Amino acid sequence: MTASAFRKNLTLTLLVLAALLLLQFVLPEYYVLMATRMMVLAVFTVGFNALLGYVGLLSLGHAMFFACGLYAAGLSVYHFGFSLPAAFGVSLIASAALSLVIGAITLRTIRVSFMIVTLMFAQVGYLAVLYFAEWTNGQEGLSLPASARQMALGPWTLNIADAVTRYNIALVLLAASLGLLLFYLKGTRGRVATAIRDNEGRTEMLGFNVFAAKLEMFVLSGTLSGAAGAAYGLLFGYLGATFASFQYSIEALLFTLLGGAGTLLGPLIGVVLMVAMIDKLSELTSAYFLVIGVILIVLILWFPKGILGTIRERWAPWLL
Amino acid sequence: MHSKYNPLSLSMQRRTALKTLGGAAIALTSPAVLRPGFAQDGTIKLGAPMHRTGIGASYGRWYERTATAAVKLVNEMGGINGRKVEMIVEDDGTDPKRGTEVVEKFATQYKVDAIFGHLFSNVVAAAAPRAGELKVPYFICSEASLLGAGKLNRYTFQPGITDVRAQVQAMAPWIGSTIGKKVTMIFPDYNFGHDHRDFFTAAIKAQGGEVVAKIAVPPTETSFTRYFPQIPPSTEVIYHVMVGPAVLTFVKELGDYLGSKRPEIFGFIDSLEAVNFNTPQLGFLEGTYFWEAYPRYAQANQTEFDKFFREKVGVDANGASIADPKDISTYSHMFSCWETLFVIKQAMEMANYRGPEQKKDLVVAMESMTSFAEGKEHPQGAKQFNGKTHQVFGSQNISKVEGGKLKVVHRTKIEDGLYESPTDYTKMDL
Amino acid sequence: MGLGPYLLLATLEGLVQAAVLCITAAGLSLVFGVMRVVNVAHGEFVMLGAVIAWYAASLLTGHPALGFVVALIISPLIVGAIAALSERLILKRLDYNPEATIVATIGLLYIIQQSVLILYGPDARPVDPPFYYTIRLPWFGYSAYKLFVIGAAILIMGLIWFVLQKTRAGLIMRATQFDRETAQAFGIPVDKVSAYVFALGAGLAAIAGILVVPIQQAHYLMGTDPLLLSFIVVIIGGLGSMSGTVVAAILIGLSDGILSMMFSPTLAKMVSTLLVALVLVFRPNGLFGKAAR
Amino acid sequence: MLKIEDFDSYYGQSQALRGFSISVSPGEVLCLLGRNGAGKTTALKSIMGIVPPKRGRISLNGVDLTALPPNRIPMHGIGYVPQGRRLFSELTVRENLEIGLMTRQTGAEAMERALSYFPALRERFHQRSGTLSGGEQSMLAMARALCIEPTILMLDEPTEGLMPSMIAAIRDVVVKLREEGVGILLVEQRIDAVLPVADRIAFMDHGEIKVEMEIDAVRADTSILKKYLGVGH
Amino acid sequence: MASLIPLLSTKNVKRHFGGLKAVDGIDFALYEGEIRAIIGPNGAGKTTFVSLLSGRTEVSEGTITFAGEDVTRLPAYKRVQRGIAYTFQITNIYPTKTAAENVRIAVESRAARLRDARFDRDTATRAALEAVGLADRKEALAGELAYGHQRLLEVAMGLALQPKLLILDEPTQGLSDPEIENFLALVRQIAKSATVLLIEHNMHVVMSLADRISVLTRGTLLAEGTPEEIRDNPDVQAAYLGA
Repeated sequence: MTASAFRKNLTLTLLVLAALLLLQFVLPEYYVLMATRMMVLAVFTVGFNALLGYVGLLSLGHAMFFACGLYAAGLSVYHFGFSLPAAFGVSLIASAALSLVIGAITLRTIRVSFMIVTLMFAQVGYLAVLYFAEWTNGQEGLSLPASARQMALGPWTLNIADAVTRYNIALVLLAASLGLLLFYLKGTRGRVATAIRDNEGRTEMLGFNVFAAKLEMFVLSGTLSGAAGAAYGLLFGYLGATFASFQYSIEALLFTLLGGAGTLLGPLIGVVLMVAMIDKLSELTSAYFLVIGVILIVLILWFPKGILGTIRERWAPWLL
Repeated sequence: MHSKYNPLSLSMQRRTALKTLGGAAIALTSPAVLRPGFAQDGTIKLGAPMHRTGIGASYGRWYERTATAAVKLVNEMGGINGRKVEMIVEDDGTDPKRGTEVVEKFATQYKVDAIFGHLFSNVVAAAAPRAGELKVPYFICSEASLLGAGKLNRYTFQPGITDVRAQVQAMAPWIGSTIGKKVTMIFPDYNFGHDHRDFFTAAIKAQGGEVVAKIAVPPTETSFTRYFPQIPPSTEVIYHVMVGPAVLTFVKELGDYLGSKRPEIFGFIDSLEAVNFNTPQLGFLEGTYFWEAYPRYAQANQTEFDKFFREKVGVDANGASIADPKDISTYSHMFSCWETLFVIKQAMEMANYRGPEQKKDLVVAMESMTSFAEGKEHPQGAKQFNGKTHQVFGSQNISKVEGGKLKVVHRTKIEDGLYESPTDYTKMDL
Repeated sequence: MGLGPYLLLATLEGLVQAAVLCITAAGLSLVFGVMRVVNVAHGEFVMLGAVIAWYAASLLTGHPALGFVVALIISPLIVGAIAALSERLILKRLDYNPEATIVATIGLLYIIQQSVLILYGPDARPVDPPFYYTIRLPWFGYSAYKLFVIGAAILIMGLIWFVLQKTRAGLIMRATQFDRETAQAFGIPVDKVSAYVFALGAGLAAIAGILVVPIQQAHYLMGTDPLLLSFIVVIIGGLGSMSGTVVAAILIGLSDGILSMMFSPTLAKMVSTLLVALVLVFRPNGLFGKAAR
Repeated sequence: MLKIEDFDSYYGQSQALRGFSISVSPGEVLCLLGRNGAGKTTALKSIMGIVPPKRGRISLNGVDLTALPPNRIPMHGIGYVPQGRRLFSELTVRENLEIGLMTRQTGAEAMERALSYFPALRERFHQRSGTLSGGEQSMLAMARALCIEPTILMLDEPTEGLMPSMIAAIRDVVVKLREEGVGILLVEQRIDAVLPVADRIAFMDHGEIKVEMEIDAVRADTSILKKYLGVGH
Repeated sequence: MASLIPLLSTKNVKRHFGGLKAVDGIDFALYEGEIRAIIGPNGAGKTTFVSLLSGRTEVSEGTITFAGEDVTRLPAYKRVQRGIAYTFQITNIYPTKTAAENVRIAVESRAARLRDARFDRDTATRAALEAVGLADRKEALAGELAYGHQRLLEVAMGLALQPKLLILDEPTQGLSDPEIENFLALVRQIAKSATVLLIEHNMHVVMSLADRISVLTRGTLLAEGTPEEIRDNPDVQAAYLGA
């Protein structure tokens, strides 16, 4: 990537983040809540896209990492009374460790096998949440008490159940994940990652340890997903098995495909459009997943590059 | 069984025919769905998150019908404090996460006055804390034993139906003294089933009985025969309580397995809610016992209130839809929606409730209630309300299957189910 | 109950499960073998079969066997037609690209499932078995219909074997499976073969759905379990290998029946899923599969 | 007569055939020679429609085959023995031959005639073709193509990796077929494999025919070899 | 020209695919600074043999030594890091990246090996592009380059690694005659700083470039010698032309 392209991407990202910062002053209450949820899901999707969009690995099991972060953070608060930052730290470590192990195993497979194996591991994760019900309270899940969602910050109390606080925490997390990915892509590692995506055999014959590079991105992706899960659990105060279900992995895929795989801001766009649409549709019909199905097929048939991917192809080749 | 779409119903009168249209039609065209902007000033808006889909769908459908009938009646009676009541329904997919989101949506987007209608305990457990945070009164129509255990909050009430703990406690003496003391329990392997397991084990022990086997079945299971060999030969009573789409399979396979040489069987009607008794494969249930909160079949001593309730909801004397006799209701649970709505009405009238800024008054009014008399508003029977635990207590029925129908053989007193709880939600901040 | 009868029951239950699984997985395996497409919507075809059986049973009053037989005839046809249509409209346009077809069949899964939700509703509805009889053994009773399912599965698998091995159509399918390009060079319209095979696979799933619905109930979410299990069977058996599929289905059916009597069923599912995932990682051709051609 | 005019074919971005034109008459053996990657196999695949040409025309005995889908081309009587034989290895010898019979609905006589060229195959009739020896596999691949009773037979390096006696046997069959009036398009890398049977030779390089000449002319002027194959003789 | 210790040597390497003996016991030595060509008829095992050298294929038997180190069991990417670069028989580039970006990835590999802060990646990229004459096309997408230029880009990527040994697998395949002439000059230039091993069918290229030629048939080494020796070797003529 040239320096000027990097500057353009950085500027665009900063503009979007600034817009999000201002948005909280104009949005009505419900939409602040929804936007918060969207930003957390966007972090999840950025993590998923890091793997799909930049190294070309399609995982069907990312709900596992989201749930790992969610439970690692939530359970350490619930059972051990960890402080919020400590719980968040635990979730990062846990999801990094999990993705390291899962990645080391699943990356031995390619293409369709990789998709199925990740799906199966995620299914095991989902069952594990149910099986260890003594800790997770199974399907019913756990609600974090209000007291656990506050922390002393010098003379003030930070209450992350508060709508505005929560919005800004989600915004910071989104900014951090976008920034992380942007700078990752700027450097050699990003170059190697996309090289693997475009031509794995060639990259290996240029002297790169392809497996290690893929594993590295897998861990980055899993950890970002885990961070999103932790944020979701702590900010919204509920831990449930539903977050580990197959459907969640599919949603990440859907958001990414819609926004544009391999684009920095695509995940955010995909999440915003899709979540808003689902919210409206659910007022009309219980069968709103029908629309998800249709969109998946339309995207894969006619717009495999998604919204930002198409824009990049037609008008803005500098887009990351 | 619960067919909603029946081509024959087209010939019936329009109103009933509309009622029997499929879930899609309800979902797509429900007049109960109001969007912001359509709501008139001065109406009382009630959010109704319903299990339209997911494993609670059979319940959700009848909950919605009952609630719709109750809202209609309230409006015919002049509304609440002269204000019209409007119900906004959204599907929660019987999913805790979606249930929580819907509660948020009711509270912040529709800005409803209160929320009611949740049944499944996992959904309640997830949604109640958010309702508390958002300070919106949240009325559950659930048997979950969460309130008494102190797990919920000041904004959550359970005024329509008795919780599992009280149900079990009230019936255990009868079971122990009448049908047997060695009990094998079969229950779904999640919190609702665990409540049954824990509370009944304690209750039967108090009667000098014991639970000889506890068979937990995953809620997603579709085939059950392989669990039955775990029933020990010493079993005198099989105690079953299953929910979800596979309940009928469960009962049928139990029948196949046991045949006529069966021990006594005591089941929670949950295992057969929305299921027609009149199929040859359920013949083995003849002579077995069921708990019913509210008898599905009109009894010989049917009250005028029960007649009234059945007529308004559109249910015949067999507990089936008047429009379609194959469409069996969830009679033993759905009355809770009806009664809850009238409790809300009563509390709002006590508080002279005018709008959302008076939510706290509504809560306080609720907590001041002590009892509800049997009547059109409370057709299931009289109830006691504990303002500290936000929990109601009523009578339970034990019915025997005779001639393919359920006949009540024992009705507990309200006092039988009362239990002490250290919980006092009135001490929590408003 | 003694150990003997206990094992007998477990075996019977296992065989019933294996029977249904065999038919479902055979369809999946055929589609993968000939088209190299992993059909994630396969379970939904099972569900569609069951739902259509319910419609047949409720529209045809009279003896339940009538509805059952009618369902056995029309259900595979309808489901096959839906499958063929989606093959033409979607999979063909994707040129059977393995990854893209997975995403597309996930979309198809949701479309079918949710359309059924709209048209049929969210309830689980029972269908009477064509006949009702309980075989009374000294230790327990067993539904004769379940034994019928085992018999029907043997018949159907025999039929599949016959078609594949002894008929022109089978020869064409096998030739297409081994070498699409050369098959074309000998006049085989591989394109049409794909559509037929996809329809056939879906039709088999529908038959499995009809067979299972008197045991379970027709429900719009019932497709998930058969999908996962038949994935497992097809992977263990070796992708695209029909005999491997049968062996694996019996193995999985029996072990699931027996294992879940001994362990917590959730734990049993966890362990078996994990083992299968590891099989795919370390023995990509399955336990009974041959090395890649 | 098979007539190819001006084929342009591509693999993705790169052009594999450039204005490729040939014709094969009944009872004639045309040999396509050229080094690896010259486009010989692509030429055959384009004729079969497997790699559809972007431009150009193909006709057989005056019937235009240009826009036909790949599976319709063999139905007009073009038999194909692909490079590496590509048998249906899990199918038996008999089943492989039956696939050939199905192409044009030719009957049992066609199989008999095909087998009469390769009697050794009869002993292996019910054996899985993947278990045959290399020579037997080559024979089966040819027999399979003969089952469609072709008017044109295309052979892509049929002698590759075979021992000399097998090569001779296959050469004999080619000669017999020529006598019966079948037009043969034979692709080879080695000149010695074709000298005894060829009527004409076309040298291919970079996806185009560089030179086409009668066999006598080739025999008379071996410098051609030097020029196009790069090694002296 | 050639030193006495081989840069690369193999001892009895074999590679079997099922029953097929693609490479069946080759003893081979390559000396620093030479240009070596490997020729042989189709299916002789040439590509398999260089795949064994580069590590893309694992040996069934035998040892491979490079610069005094046994590299038999090293994965491919580590051999590249030791200095064995490989360019592919079929054009193998990053089609959606620019030419400069293609080369830059190779440069990054070299930078990772050097760990030298002063190493200027941009300069190295430019140098490799200039060496093959693609400097003016550096911003073009590789997939949109003419075929001949793609082949040159392939070589530029190999060059950018600054390898000790550059393996070229049929580098002139598909090039036009003038392109081939430029290519010959390029390889001679490369040979000043690296040892070159090429598989080639074009005898003109082989004869004019190679210092020595190795001839393979049926997975074994048939002959080895100078171009003249090989040209006049009757065995080679028989194997090649079957005359």
